[in-house]
Amino acid sequence: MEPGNGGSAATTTAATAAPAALTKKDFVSNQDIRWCPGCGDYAILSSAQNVFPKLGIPRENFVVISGIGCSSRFPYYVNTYGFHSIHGRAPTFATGLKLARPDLSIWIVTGDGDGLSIGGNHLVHIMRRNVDCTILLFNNRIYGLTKGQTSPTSEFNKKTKSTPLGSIDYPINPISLALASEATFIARTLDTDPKHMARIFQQAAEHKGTSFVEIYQNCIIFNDGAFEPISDKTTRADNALFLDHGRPLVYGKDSHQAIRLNGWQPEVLTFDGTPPANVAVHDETAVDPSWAYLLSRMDPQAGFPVPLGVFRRVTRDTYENLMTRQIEESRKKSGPGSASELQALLTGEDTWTVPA
Amino acid sequence: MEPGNGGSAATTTAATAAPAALTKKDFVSNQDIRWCPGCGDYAILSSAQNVFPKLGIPRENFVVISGIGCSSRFPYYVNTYGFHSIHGRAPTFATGLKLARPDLSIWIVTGDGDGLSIGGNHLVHIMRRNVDCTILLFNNRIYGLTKGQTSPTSEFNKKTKSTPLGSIDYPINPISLALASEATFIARTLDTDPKHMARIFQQAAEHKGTSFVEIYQNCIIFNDGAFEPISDKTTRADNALFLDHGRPLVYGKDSHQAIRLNGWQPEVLTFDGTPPANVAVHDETAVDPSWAYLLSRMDPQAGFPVPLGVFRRVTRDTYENLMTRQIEESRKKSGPGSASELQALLTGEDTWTVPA
Amino acid sequence: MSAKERRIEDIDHIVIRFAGDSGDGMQLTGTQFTDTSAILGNDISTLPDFPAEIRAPAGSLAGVSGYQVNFSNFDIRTPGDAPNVLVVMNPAALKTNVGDLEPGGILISNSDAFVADNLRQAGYTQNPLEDGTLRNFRLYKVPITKLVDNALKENPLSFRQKERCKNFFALGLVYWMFNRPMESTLKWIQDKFKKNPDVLDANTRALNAGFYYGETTEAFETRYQVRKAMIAPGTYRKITGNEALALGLMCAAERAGKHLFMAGYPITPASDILHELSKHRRFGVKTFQAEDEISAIGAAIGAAFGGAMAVTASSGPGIALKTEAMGLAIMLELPLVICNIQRGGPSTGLPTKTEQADLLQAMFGRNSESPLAVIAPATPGECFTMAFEAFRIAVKYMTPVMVLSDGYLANGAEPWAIPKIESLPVIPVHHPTSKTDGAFLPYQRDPGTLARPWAVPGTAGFEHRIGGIEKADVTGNVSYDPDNHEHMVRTRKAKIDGIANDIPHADIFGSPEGDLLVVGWGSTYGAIVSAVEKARAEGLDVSALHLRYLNPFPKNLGDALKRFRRVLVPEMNLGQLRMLLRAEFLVDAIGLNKVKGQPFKIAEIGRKIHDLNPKQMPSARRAAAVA
Amino acid sequence: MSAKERRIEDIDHIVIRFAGDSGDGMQLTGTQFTDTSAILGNDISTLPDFPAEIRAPAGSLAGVSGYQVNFSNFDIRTPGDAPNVLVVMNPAALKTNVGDLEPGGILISNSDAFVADNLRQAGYTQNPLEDGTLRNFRLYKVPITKLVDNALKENPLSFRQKERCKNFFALGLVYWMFNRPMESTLKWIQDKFKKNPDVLDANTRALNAGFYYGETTEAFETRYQVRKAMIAPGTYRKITGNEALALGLMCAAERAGKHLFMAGYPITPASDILHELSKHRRFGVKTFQAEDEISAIGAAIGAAFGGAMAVTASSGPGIALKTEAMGLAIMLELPLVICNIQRGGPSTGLPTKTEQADLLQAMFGRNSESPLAVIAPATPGECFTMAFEAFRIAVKYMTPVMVLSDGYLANGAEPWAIPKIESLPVIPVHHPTSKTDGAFLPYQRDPGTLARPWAVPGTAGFEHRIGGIEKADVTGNVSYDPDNHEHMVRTRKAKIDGIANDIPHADIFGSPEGDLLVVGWGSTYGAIVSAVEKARAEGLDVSALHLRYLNPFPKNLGDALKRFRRVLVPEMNLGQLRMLLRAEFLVDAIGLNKVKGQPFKIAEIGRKIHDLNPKQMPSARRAAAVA
Ligand SMILES: Cc1ncc(C[n+]2csc(CCOP(=O)(O)OP(=O)(O)O)c2C)c(N)n1
Ligand SMILES: Cc1ncc(C[n+]2csc(CCOP(=O)(O)OP(=O)(O)O)c2C)c(N)n1
Ligand code: SF4
Ligand code: SF4
Ligand SMILES: [Mg+2]
Ligand SMILES: [Mg+2]
Repeated sequence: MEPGNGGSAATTTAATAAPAALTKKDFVSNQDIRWCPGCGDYAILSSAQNVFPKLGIPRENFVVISGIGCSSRFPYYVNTYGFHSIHGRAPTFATGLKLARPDLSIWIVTGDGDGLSIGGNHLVHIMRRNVDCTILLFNNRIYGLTKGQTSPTSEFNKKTKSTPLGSIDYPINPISLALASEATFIARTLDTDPKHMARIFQQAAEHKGTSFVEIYQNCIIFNDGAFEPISDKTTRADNALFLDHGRPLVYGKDSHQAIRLNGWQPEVLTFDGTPPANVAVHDETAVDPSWAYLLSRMDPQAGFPVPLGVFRRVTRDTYENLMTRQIEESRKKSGPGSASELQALLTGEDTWTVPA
Repeated sequence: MEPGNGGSAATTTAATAAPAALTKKDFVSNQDIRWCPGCGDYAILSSAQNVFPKLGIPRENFVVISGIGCSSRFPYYVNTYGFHSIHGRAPTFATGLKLARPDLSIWIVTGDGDGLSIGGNHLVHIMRRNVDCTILLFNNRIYGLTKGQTSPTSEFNKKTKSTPLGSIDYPINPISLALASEATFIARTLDTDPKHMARIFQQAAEHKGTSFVEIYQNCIIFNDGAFEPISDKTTRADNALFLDHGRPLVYGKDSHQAIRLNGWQPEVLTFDGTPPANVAVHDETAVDPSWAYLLSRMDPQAGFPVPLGVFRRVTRDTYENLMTRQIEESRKKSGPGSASELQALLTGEDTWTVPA
Repeated sequence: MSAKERRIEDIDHIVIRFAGDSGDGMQLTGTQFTDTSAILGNDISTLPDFPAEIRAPAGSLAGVSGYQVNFSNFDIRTPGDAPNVLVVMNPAALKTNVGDLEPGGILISNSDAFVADNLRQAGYTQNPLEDGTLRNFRLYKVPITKLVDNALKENPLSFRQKERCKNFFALGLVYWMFNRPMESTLKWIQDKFKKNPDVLDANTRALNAGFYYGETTEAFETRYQVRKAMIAPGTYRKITGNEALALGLMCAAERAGKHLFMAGYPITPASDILHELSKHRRFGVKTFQAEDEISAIGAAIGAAFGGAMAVTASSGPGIALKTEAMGLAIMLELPLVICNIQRGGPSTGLPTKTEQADLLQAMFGRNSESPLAVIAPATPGECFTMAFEAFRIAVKYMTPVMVLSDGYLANGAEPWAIPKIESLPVIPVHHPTSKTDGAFLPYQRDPGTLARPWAVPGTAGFEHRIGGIEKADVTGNVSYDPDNHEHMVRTRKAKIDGIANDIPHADIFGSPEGDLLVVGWGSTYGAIVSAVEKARAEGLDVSALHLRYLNPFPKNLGDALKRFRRVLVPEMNLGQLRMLLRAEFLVDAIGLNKVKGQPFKIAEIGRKIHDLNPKQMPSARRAAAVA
Repeated sequence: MSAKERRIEDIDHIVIRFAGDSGDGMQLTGTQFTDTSAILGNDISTLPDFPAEIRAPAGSLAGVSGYQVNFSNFDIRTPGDAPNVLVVMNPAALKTNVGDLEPGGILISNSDAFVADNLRQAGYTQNPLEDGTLRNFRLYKVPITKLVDNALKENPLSFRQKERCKNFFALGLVYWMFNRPMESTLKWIQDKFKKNPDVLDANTRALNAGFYYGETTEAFETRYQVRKAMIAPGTYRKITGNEALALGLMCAAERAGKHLFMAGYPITPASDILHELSKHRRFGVKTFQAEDEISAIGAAIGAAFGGAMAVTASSGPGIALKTEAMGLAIMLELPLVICNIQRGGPSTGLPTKTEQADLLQAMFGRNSESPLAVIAPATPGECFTMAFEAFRIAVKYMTPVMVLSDGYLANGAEPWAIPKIESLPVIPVHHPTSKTDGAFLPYQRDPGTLARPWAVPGTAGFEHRIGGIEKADVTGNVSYDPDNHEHMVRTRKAKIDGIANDIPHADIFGSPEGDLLVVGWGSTYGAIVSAVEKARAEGLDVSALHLRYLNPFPKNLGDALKRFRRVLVPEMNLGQLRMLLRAEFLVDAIGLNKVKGQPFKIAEIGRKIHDLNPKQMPSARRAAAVA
């Protein structure tokens, strides 16, 4: 008999049993939530708990893995398997777990500090490998848990506890970084739009490969209002650009603004009535990431709207599938890996026998 | 008297003294070179030693900082200050040194493993901060020093010591990553073109801010021929695109191929005689990095030439200047930081006196 | 009985603890009370107790924040074992703190907060203020919320905003009770809220209302008064360990004629060092919030290579991440100060709690033989001295020095005699700039200290290369020579060991020989010495020795240990110093180990001393002890 | 005197060292000679000595590569103190190795390589083959390059290609000299070069030419013969430590009914474990080359959480980087094997050299109290056993286990009795899948082992959360409770300490009591036991005890130490085990410390034993010892 996989008999059973009809309540744990009242994290948690039961995955097959930060408390509040790890390293645990157990649905929760400061490299590498999992990066442009220092997404010149005279660090754009990391699914959403969040979470979960989702999240205590005016419902339409595959880049309260290209450069276009023909059309499936990159660079300071939605969604073999395939192919070629083959490996090629 | 800076009196003297006329020989150290015969590293070293004396910087103001790898032996061979540090961390030492000593000319030497695997995050962060220094990334698409394992730039499916059945890791594009890291100077050159290398090194050195230079480097032992056909002089012209600011993207042995844009997408164009008007023109100073990003994605597998030269060169305050400015402004505002002010700081606001 | 007639009792010292929800401003209340007492001339010692890192829901047990202050008319060393007075702003604060209150102690409660929802959150099924369970305390039920609301009738702020002034009411009441002047706090309110007159007014009124409440109601029979302590003459301020540490680093740089470079990455309880230093650009202090702890130490090493006074600070997990680079710094032999503000572990552990369990990591937590100097302050104020000392050693011996502080020292406060900068020793720095002839030899050592020269980039003629591969002594070239390696391994150790010639002998508190010696290090100082003092007053033959230098040990340590029949080592770990002492001196040291995330109480050490049943002091010594 | 007539002398054992440029194929030559000797039934032990990591210029001192093999007709434990025969392919090899050759030893040199340029590179001003400086050795000057060129006249390869066969010539000559059959090597050449007939032909001819050269020239007076060793019956292979370790891990997974997950990041001398395991996908082995060492241990912990047999391997700087995550694994109480293939340090140190200076790091190199199990193989073959044992302990006790190997074990080889897989113990694994009722309690411990249950994701009803913050025992919920923290700190330690009940007592080599006990651990085994054996043969009252278990120690250790008047601890560090023994048992252990990046010689330990002047054995014991 061949050695059992990491998963026990139970796993196999669970994975094959028809998933019971789950509801949000099934994903609420018995732990008291310890975020500040008014923190954007609540809404994100709630959206995730709404989406989980809709994915057709048995509850016991979910694993939520986080680093350290306010956001990283997330796993405690979800009644699945959970792993609150160490600062910045969640992608590493996720990679090992997914390789060992491709049957699991893995969610990584990280913050702008956890994921982009100390953990930036792991994020880059999990994305380039395309490990199948969903990364939720809670971007509040501040270190919440350690009480308000600058983060890699904090604005230039921001005054924080560690930068009382203003930060001299130029911020990172998480979407650009994900693109440079060859991620196959990249999206942005925000805490004050639960419907959009839920839609994006669902798409991210359904994507095979690493799904990277940046979530604008308000830290009411240390960085309140960081995403005004788009977090505010009343001003959102004029300042956000909702990306939809195959649809023109039109926005504005009365949908009278759009983006067109001048050469490779985007421009804002104002119009009345139907959008002109030269409005750019979103293609989230473009294999060349340059399109999505260009979108990621649209700068509100320069009068552009902030794109929300799916920047990129392309297909590439997942890491764990490639690994499984190597195992299968190697078995086809060199034998099924039986105990007797292992004995042969132990024995090696050159032996000698000392007679009794 | 105010406390002396990190630099001693000697430093100041040296920095102000007119630099003696230096030659390449001044930059050759007395240490035996320990690279394999035929390694591309020799040519890179030689180019750097050619450029150093031309920069008008006193020899003692150069510091070469490296991580670990074959490439990282570089500092030993250059007769300047040198720092052979630990794997992947060279940018961190460089950042501290430059902040403490803005007067120095700092060069970072790293490999594709050192800089993009273990050290990827530091590379991202030094670039976003725009610390004034020049980074030479020796990309041989392999781990040389540890004798031949896959690196983040190794091709998919590559067979190496650690991936005998082929690598399942999708490679990283260093130029794309540098762009996502907001680097202000980004270029690519290769070991078999010493003139191009020297030109790029010089431009990189003259740029204020982080200059990132990817160097295609042949590891003759573990990855020979990785950059054929562009490393080969006879086939280079047809396979490489030399970027020149303000010049059309024309290439080929007889300069009869060019790049034009179809929407935001580059296309290869073949022509006879003068290039057509719609050939794209290189703008290394484009503030929006999307242009350079698009260039970085041109894929030889898809029939594109490999761009060499300067992808991007833009101006942004350097990290150390911003730090110096904060010091100056804070002195203007709150006092020059004298010993008596320090005494006042020690004393604080609420004191009481116990009489004798 | 009218207010005026109530008597004021003189007492030696009082321990008050303020406890409430994280949002209730207890840290501020405690600090204000402490400042006032300090300025009044009491000796003080404080212990803030923060909740877990994130603000828990209002009213929850996890959200309780506490601040304990001990103030006295004599020399005290700890924030006190058990509070004599406990102020609680809600049921959760009562629940988590009442167990510490001394029997018969004063318990002041905001009775308005004892409503159903809060009681449930605290896990009470009935109201403890009413069910008689608190009968062993002197319970005062004060409807603070209502009283504040009344006092602020005229004020235009909203009810919620007004409610936030209730900590000032409590403070006012306690000021009255302990007969303290309110000027200092009134002035603080003035300064703080000068841009917001309504809030200024509200807080002022709340403070006064609390004071008058004490004066006018009949509920309080007695007032207490703690007179000035006999403190050495001088000018004092209150200081926390982290503040003192930051100032010590700055003064060391000043006395070295250098600029300070500090690189850190936020982590509790070390972040405040970064925060504090980042305010001081005008002093040439450069602070760098790195992308992680590895980058932070890397930057510090880079700056040290460049000739700066370089320091990095962190805690638990962050220190673990720095260990590879520490090994490099040891190879490079560059001056570097590493501050470890220890917290509860392992792993993320108890980030806001104190512990002293990183001593062996400091000693051995790197690959291979990689010795560095380790020192530890014993009190908040000493964090200044030892930070200064760290740089003195680092520069003189060209070595990394680890400073082991902890959460208790970092956040705790005590009065501090403000030093005169010019009376601090000069830290001599030498960067070679001229040499006789031949190539510069970066590993040619000073025969006395074994330190190598600190030649900095920018100095013509001193170009050299350093790195983490083993290097030949003298030349510093890469060397794989077996004998050189052994020589270098032993030399690196000898250099650190040699520091023993340059540090003070350990003082003994008590007698130079006897039955029992209590040996400690770090923040346990106050509790140990107080317990020993008490035991000696009872005539027991017990002395104390407190180590500020852990590597190397003071030269007289072995001898001192031998002069006692038994050795007791109290530590907030499982016996780390004890292990070092046993290994080095083969003494059968006994451990007293507490790993609860909380400092020792004097009584805990006292009890252990009694359990060991030490002999009575010889009468001659006794007389001396009592004198 | 014709070839046939030369006598063949029987000897017990011979130590040969092959030395040449990195490009000369010395590792291959040595391995071939070793394989042949092993198959012939000699006992063998080998010591490869690699140059610094990068290929240095041909002919340089830094580029010299060596391979030493000891083969014998009795039980040997080390590659031999000093070579009896030295083969040098160029002046640099002579320069760096001749100092080790025994006086009167055989020195075979490729005289063609002693030309001006090579001599200069090696730092010779005149040709040492000619100037009489080698007169104390039996020097053979063989113009190997020319002889090979002659032998390959017919072969179409270029001169440079032909030259590369000269190591086979040398091998052939040595085969002749020691009367060895060449079949095994001829077969190897056949297999290796079957696709390249010219190279096959060239190497075959070169090998034969070397053999015939010995036979036909008159230069060599004597041939030697080492007969079969008396080895326990069984089937053997030659194995290096890293190979054995990899196989041990695979067999442990097999006997646990599990798949192996290995995550690593290349680093000398641990990389080969990753290389070896990455070949074995068909056995379900998943290997992951991570982006760094932190990621590697992270992935291993993640896989362990998922129920895999998870391992990570590294050395020096890489282990330092893993320490934060090790602390997490200790908190999580998940099974994890961490292999540390120690190398010279600190920092980058001497990457290709051996050392055993990470013991204290293994014990204490993490923040706070973070105990894990530490074990160490003593020989290359034992790397198999201890890798297996590591998984047994990890799974049974739900704990990380550190395996301390080193560069000497990793690359050294010895004969290994091939185990039958089915005779290896089963490693029982239990993942709970059904429970009586109520919530699953992830920290409810087995009362015997104190292990918590290993419930894996995918199991319905066992959903739970783990993390690095302190957790309540039983429930595993986050807990800041002081008493719980102390309980957990002590429980984690008690769990590791309890492993002592489950490991063998330490064996004593020699007598159970007496004058001097030599205590060692890890790769010093061979040298220590051989030295002690020799001393005992001389009648000295010396015994040896070798520790495979460092944390916890075997239960009989304290008692065993007490039965000897003195204890000597030889270590390739500055006294790390010695320190642990002193602290734990208060024995005044004496150290013998060598930190040269090289293993101990038997004679070095023997000399120290003599210096300590041990008593003669009591006669009764002596008789037993000699028997
Ligand atoms: C190794 C290590 N370094 C530092 C810390 C302290 N720390 C905890 S969370 C955090 C940053 C949190 O910021 P972010 O990731 O943005 O999360 P948020 O709290 O904003 O959700 C830091 C620095 C730690 N726990 N471990
Ligand atoms: C912390 C640590 N991990 C691993 C190593 C081993 N190591 C040395 S160099 C290297 C990679 C070298 O590859 P690269 O950066 O591409 O440089 P190259 O040798 O190809 O120039 C590795 C893994 C090390 N020295 N330190
Ligand atoms: S500190 Fe900010 S991010 Fe953290 S819980 Fe509070 S509001 Fe949320
Ligand atoms: S191994 Fe490769 S990269 Fe390293 S020195 Fe040799 S040829 Fe150059
Ligand atoms: Mg954040
Ligand atoms: Mg490389």
